[in-house]
Amino acid sequence: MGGLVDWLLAALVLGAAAWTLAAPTGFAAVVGFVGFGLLVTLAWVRLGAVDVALTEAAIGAGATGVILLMAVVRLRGGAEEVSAATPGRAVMVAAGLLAGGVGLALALAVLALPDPAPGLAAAAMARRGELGLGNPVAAVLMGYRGLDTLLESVVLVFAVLAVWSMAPDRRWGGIPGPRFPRQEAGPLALLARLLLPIGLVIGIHVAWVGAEAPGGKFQGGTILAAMWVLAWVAGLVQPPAIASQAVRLALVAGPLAFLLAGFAGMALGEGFLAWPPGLAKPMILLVEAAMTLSVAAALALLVAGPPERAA
Amino acid sequence: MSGTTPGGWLLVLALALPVGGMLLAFALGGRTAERIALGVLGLGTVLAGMIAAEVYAAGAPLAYRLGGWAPPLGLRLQADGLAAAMLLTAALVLLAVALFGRAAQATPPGVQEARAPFTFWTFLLALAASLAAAFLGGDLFNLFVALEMLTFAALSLACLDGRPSQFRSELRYLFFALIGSVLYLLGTALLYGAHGTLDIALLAERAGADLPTLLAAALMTAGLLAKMALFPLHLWLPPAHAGAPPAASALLSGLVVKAAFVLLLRLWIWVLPPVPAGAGAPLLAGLGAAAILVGSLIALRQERLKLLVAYSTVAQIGYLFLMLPLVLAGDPEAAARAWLGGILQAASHAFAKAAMFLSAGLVAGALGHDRVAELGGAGRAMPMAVIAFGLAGLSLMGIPPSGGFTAKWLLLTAALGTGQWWWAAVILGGGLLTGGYVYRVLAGSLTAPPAAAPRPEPPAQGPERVALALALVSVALGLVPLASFGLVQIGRPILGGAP
Amino acid sequence: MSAVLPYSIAAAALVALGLFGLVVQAAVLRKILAFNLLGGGVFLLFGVVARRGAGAGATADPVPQAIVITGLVVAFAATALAVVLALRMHQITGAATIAEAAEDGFPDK
Amino acid sequence: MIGALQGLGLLAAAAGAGFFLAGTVGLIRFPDTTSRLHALTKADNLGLGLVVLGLLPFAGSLGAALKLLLVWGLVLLAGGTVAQMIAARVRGTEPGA
Amino acid sequence: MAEILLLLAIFILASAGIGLWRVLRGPERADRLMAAQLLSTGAIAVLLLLDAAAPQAGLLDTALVLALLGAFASIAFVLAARQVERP
Repeated sequence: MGGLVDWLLAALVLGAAAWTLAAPTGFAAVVGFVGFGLLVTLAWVRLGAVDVALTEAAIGAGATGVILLMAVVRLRGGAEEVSAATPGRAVMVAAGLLAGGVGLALALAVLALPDPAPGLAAAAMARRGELGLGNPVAAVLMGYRGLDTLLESVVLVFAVLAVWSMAPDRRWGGIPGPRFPRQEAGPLALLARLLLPIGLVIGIHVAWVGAEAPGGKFQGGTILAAMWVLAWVAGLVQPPAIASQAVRLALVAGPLAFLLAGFAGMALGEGFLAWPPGLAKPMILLVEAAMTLSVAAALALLVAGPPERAA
Repeated sequence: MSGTTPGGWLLVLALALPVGGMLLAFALGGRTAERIALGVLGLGTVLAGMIAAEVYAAGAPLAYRLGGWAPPLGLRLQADGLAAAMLLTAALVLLAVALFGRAAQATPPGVQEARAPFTFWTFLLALAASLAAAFLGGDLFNLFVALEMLTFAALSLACLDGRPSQFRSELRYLFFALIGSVLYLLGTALLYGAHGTLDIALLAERAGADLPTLLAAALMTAGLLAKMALFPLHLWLPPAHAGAPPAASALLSGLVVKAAFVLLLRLWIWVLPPVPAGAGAPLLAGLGAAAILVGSLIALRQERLKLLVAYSTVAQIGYLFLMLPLVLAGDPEAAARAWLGGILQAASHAFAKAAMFLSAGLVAGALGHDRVAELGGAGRAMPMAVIAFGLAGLSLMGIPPSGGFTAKWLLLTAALGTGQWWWAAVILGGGLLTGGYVYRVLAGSLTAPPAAAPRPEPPAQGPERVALALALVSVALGLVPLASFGLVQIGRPILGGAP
Repeated sequence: MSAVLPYSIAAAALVALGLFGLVVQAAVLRKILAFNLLGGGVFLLFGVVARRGAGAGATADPVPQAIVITGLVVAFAATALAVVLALRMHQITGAATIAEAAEDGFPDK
Repeated sequence: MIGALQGLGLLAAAAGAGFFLAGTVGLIRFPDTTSRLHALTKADNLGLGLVVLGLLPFAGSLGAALKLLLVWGLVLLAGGTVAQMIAARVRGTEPGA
Repeated sequence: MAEILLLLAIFILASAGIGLWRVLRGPERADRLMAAQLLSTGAIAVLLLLDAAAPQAGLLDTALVLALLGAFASIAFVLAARQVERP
C-alpha cells in the first residue's frame, strides 16, 4: 500500500514537471510549477523529511510560486520573439539526448549507491543533546554545520542588495515595488485582515517549535514574510524605503547575531561557532529569533523587488 | 590531521572579517561603506600575508575545526599552500581595486548614498568574503554556499553601470552560473550518498573509481567549467566582463573565475583517485588548448578594447587547464613544476588582467570610446596607463622576466619532461597570438592622435598608479627565485606513486 | 527503505527534464521554471540519500535534510534575482528572451 | 481494535474522499468554467470537511484536533473567497489565459 | 486501519491528479487557478490522512502551512493581477 502511494506520487511529480515545461502559456506553466511544489512537499513527507516538507511548502510552493505569479502578469507578449528564439529540431534532439543521457546515468548511479548507506544519522542524533536541541536537523543547521547557515543568511543579504541594485539610479533609496490601493470593502479585504493574525501566530509557532520538532527560522520566517506581502498587496502597509536604517538593521540582525555568537564561543575558549555548554540552548534561541526576523525581512523584500518609487 | 592547528584562528578572522564588514557596510550605508571596505580590505591583506607566512613557516597546512565538531559531522577551515597563495593574490588585487575605486566609485557630493558606489563598496566586501570562503572551505557543500555567494556578488558588480543593454548579458551570466551551481550540487548529493561525507580530506581517503563518484566528478566538473567559461562554454563571459565598469571587470576576470578553478583543483587533485583523474585530464587540457587558440584569435579581431581584454581572459583561463595532465602524469618532479606553473599562472593572470582592465578603463574614460583602431594619442596623454597595459601584456604573453613567463616556462618544461610536447606547442602558439593582440593595442596607442581629435582628458594620477602597480607585481613575480615558491606545494597530495 | 526507488527515478527524470528545458525553452520565465525543476530534482536526490541513511531514530539522515533546507533558500534567492533581471530587461527593452547577446551592447560613452 | 467513534470517523473520511472524486468528475464533465467552479467548491469545502471530521477521533491531543479544525477553517475561508473572486473575474473582463 | 487511511489518501491523490490534468488544460486563467486550489486541498487532505495513519511530528504543521499559504497565494495573486492589469 505504501509503495502504491510512492509510485503514484512520483508519477504525479513528474507529470506536473512535464506540464510546467510543456504548458501553452507562461501562466499555465507557473500554475503547473506550484502544483509541482505541492506534490514535492508530499514526497518529502514520504521520505521522512518533514523539516524539508515544511520548507518546501513555505518556500518552494509558496514564496517561489508567488514571485513567479507576480512576474508572469507583468511579463507580457513576446510570442514572436520566443518562437524565433526557440531552437530547431536538431538542437531539440541533441538536448534531449544529452539530458536523457544525464538522467539515465544518474539513475544508474543512484542504484549503485552502497547498501547500507553511509551517513551521519547516528552521529547527528547522538550529539544533539550537547546543544540542548531535540530536532536533529536544527542541530545540523545551528551546530555541526553552523557555518553553512551563517553564510546562507549572508547570501540572503547579498541577494536583497543585488535585487535593489537593479533599480535605476534615480530610484535609489526609494520604495520597492508597485503601490497597491487600500482594500476597504469586499471579501478580499476581510480575508486579508482575518488571515494576517492567524498567519503571524502560525509563523511564530513554526519558528519556535524548530528546536524540538520540524520547523525553524527559515520556515517560520517565510510565513511571516508571506503575511507581510499579504498586507502589502491588500494596501494595508507600504514597503519601507530601502534607505531606511531600520530595514537595513532587520536584514543584518540575524547573520550579525550569529557572527557575534560565534565570536562569543571563541572568547569563552570553546572556539568559533561553538556553543558554550549550558548556555547553548538560550543562545541558539536568541540567534534563531534574530534570524527569523532577518529571513522574513529578506524574503519579503525579495518579493517586493527593486525600488520603483521615490520615498 | 583535521584538528585545529596553531594559527588556525587566523582563518576564522580571514573569513569573518569581510563577512562582518559587509554586514556593517550594508547596515551603515553611504560613505561609511567605503571607509569600512578600505579598512577591512587593508586588514585582510595583512591577514592573508600572516596566513601565508604561517603556512610557510610551519611547512604544513593550517586548519580550524569550527564549533569544535570534527568532520565528517562538522566543518573545518583549512589553508594549504594553494589556499594561502590564492588568498594573498585575492587580497592584493581587492585592495588595489579598492584604491582604484576611490576615484571612480566615490559617492557624489551632496548625496547621502548613491546606487553604484554603495553597491560597489558593499559587494567588494561581499566578494572578499566569498573568495575567502571558497579558498578556505574544507567541505564540498560549504564550498557550494561560497560559490553561490560569489554568484550574487559577481553578478551585481557586473551590473554596476545599470546600462539597459547589460541586463541581457547579465541574465545569460546568471543562467550559466546557476546551472553550474546546480550541477555541482548534484555531484555533492551523489558523493554524500556514496561516501557519507563531504569533507575533502575524508573523501580523498574514501573515494574510489565507482560509478557514483565518477559521475559526481563529471557533473561537478561540468558545472565548474560553465562558471569558469572554459571553451566551449565561454560565450557568456566577454559581454558580461566587458560591460562592467573597469574596477568590476578587473575583479570578475582576475579573481572570480579563479575561485571556481580552486574548487576544480580540490576535486581533481584531492578527491578523485589518481587513475580516473589522469584519464580525464587530457580532455580538460584539450579544451584548455582550444580556449587558448580560439580565445586569442577572437581577441585579435576585436574592435573594442574591453572586449579584446575579455576574450584574452577566455584564452588565459585555458592555460590553467594545461597543468592537470602534467600534474597527474605520475612524474613527481614534473608534477611539482606544473603545479607551481599553474598556480603562478592563476596569480600572475589575476594581477595582469586586473591591471589591463583598469588601464583599459582609464584609456576609454579619457578618450571617450574604446575603439582599438582609434587609440592614437593615448600613449602621450596617459603614459602610465599604457605602460601598465604593456607590462601586463608582457606577462600574459610570457616574455621574460615576468610572472607569466615563469608560469608558462614551468608548464612548458613539465610538458616536455613528461613527453607531452603538444601542450608545449600550444603554450608557444598562444604566446605568439597574445603578442599579436597586445601589439595591436600598444601600437595603436603610441601613434600620434588624429589632428582633428579633441585633446583627451588626462586621468587622475592615483588610479593610473594603481594599474601600474598591479602590472608591476605581475612582472615582479617573475623575478622571485623559484625556490621561494615552496609555499604553494604545501599540502598538495603527492600522486607520484599511482598504481 | 523500499520507498526510495520511485523517488530515485523521479529525481533522475526531473534533472533530465530540467536540463532539457533550460536548453530548449527560449522565454526567460520558462528557463527560470526549468532551473527550478532541475533544482527540485537535485534536492529530491538528496532526499533519497537522506532516506537511505535513516537510522538511530531519525526517519531520514538529518545532514542532507539540512543541506536541502539551505539549498532551497539559496535557490529561492537566485530565482528572485533572475525574475527581477528578467522584469527589468522586459521593462527596458521589451525582450522576453536572452537570445543573441553577443556584441550588441557597447555604445560609445 | 477500532472504537466506534473511530469507525464512524473512517466512514466520514471515506465519504470525504467520495466528495473529492465527485468534484473531479464534475471538473471533467462540466462544460464551462463557472460550473466547474461549483464542482471544485464542493470538493474543497465538503470533502476536506468530512475528512477533518472523520480524523478528529484519531487526533492524539486537543492541540492536534484544534489544528485539524484550523486547517479546515483556513481552506474554507480562502477557498470560498477566492472562488467568489474567480467567479467575478470570469463574469467580468478576464482576458483569458 | 492504517491501511484504510492510506487507501483513502491514494484515492484522493489520484482523483486530485486526474482533476488537475483537466483544469490545467484551461482554457481560462480561472480554470488554472482552480487547478492549484484543487491540488492544494487534496495535498492537505493527504497530509492529514498520512498523519492519522502514522503520526509524525510536523505533519499537521505542514498541512497548516499549506492551507495558510494556499489562501495567501491566491489572494496575493488576484490582488497583484488587479493592480498590474489596470490600464
